[in-house]
Amino acid sequence: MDSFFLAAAAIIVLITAIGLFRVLNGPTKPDRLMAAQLLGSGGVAALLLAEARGARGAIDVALVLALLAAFSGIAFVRAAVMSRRSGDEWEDLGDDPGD
Amino acid sequence: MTLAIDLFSVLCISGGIFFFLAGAVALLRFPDTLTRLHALTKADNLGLGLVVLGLLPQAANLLAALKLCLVWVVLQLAGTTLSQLISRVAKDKARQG
Amino acid sequence: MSATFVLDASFAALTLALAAYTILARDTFAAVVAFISYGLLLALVWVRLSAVDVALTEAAIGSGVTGALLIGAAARVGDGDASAPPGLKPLEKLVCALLCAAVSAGIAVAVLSLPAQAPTLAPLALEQLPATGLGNAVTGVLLAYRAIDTLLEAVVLVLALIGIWSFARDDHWGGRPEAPSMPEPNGALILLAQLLAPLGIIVGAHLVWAGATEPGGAFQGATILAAVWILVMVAGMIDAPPTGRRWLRFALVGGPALFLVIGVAGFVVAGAFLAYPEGYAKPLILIIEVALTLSIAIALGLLALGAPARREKP
Amino acid sequence: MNSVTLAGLAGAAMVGLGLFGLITHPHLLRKIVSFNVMGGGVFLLFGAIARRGDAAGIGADPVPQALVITGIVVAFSATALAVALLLRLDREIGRPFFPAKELAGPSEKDGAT
Repeated sequence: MDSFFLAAAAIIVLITAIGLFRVLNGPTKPDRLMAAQLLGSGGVAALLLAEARGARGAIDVALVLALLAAFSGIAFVRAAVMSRRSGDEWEDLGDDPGD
Repeated sequence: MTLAIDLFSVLCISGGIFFFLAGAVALLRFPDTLTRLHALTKADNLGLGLVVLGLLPQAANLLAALKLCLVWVVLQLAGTTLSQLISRVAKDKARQG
Repeated sequence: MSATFVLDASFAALTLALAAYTILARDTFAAVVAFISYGLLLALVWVRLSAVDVALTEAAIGSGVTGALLIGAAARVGDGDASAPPGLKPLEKLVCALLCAAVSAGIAVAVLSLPAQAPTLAPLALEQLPATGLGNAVTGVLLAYRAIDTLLEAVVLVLALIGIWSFARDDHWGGRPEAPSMPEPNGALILLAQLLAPLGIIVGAHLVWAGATEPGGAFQGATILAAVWILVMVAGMIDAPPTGRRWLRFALVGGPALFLVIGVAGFVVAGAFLAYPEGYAKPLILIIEVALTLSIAIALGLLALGAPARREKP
Repeated sequence: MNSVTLAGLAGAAMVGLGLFGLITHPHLLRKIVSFNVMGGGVFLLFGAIARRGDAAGIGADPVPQALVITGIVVAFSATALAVALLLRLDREIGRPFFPAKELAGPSEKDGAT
């Protein structure tokens, strides 16, 4: 049973790797944004399987990874949205003319 | 009894691997961003869901089982929101040309 | 070749491939996304190395918050293709590559020739652990044996923050950092923030509390709290705080200050700096951890927000 | 060859990769990212050494683990400071590269805004 878990984890790592490099190569930013989501679920699944009988606290790491994958994903999206309009409004952010 | 539980785990996890594989194939084959996003979210949530389901009977105690479910819920929530946000970015991008 | 080795080898290979992608990618945005993925995978490698505490820190700080910081900067500065200075010639690049490969090879030789009988401080760390009342040896090292390192580490965060603030324009000093929210509010994102915020607070508190006996601790818990704070700001539910507020500055230095006070009190009651009186080690460590967690969470959040960029409204 | 040696070797390769990126990329953000990759490699070397020092029932020597945790936090502080410097430089000279002569006098960008 243990080696089944380990083998399943290795297979998921490889599948995730294939998807990850596809996503990283773009061509558009939204494609690249999917990386966080893909690796969030694939990496967490691999971790849970690899440590099904292993280190205590591994589930905590999975939980932190899940939370932070959500956080990074949103940071990606915000960065993608902001970069379209980059170039303007850096110097004068928030300087109301009425001041 | 243990055999039945192990069999359940093996079946669920194999199913999970199948959905991860389907998601990866879709990422490689589908023509545009929105269809790829669609495939990714479906495959990932089902894949991770089945893996978690398969691991539940193997959990050491109730707290560990709860945390396993929580991991899935967090990723499910995040995945839903993120795909919505990403598709909006993709749509805006397409509109701008 | 066991299943374990195959798994570890595939983790290591993928991590290395992502590191290479990070360095070699043409697009800056893609490089930063690859770096964050690299950090996530590195956390998995740490779990495989039985260092769960480090895995938590890497997942939370090394990948999560660092990633958010870098991707924000990547969006701001862009590729800068048009203005790029002339790069290195291919021959110069080759020489660099060879020299770097030599550095790697040298370290690899050192790794391969490590003594068969590895030196370890683990028995020593465990021997005194019952006296501290802790069950996690890493927390023991961080907050009992080498507490001064941890104190200075908390101070480094505050110093870095002062450094960042000092890059602000004079009239922005004490004002709010640039707005961290999305350009337009989004219902789904607000819902996500509303659901994840309480959950994140519970997980963060759990990590701090569990850190005494299980993997976890103040820095990991604080990072989750900081991430939740930033998420709520990105959703547009609250604005970045004005950096001149007195409560903010007290909260920032409160944790390290309490740590220092307890450390100095150690001279009086236990005869040495940062010595805990017998029987009180665990409660004192927990008090320090809780105070540190709040200060670190605020410091990490403000570090990610950057220098003040808006004038404080009266 | 076992898993621990493999992690050490991967760490060694990451140090080289990061160093290469640090030297060859003119883009300053890429330099910061490369430096972090290099740091990850150094931490991984520590991890391999900690894992070798497993004893008395714990999987890895706690002292290098604590060092790495401290290291990750300090690396984040340094990265945040470097990014703030980069953003300020970008605002001054309008591009994310080392300035050649621009800082000698007021830049064109400042005059424009």
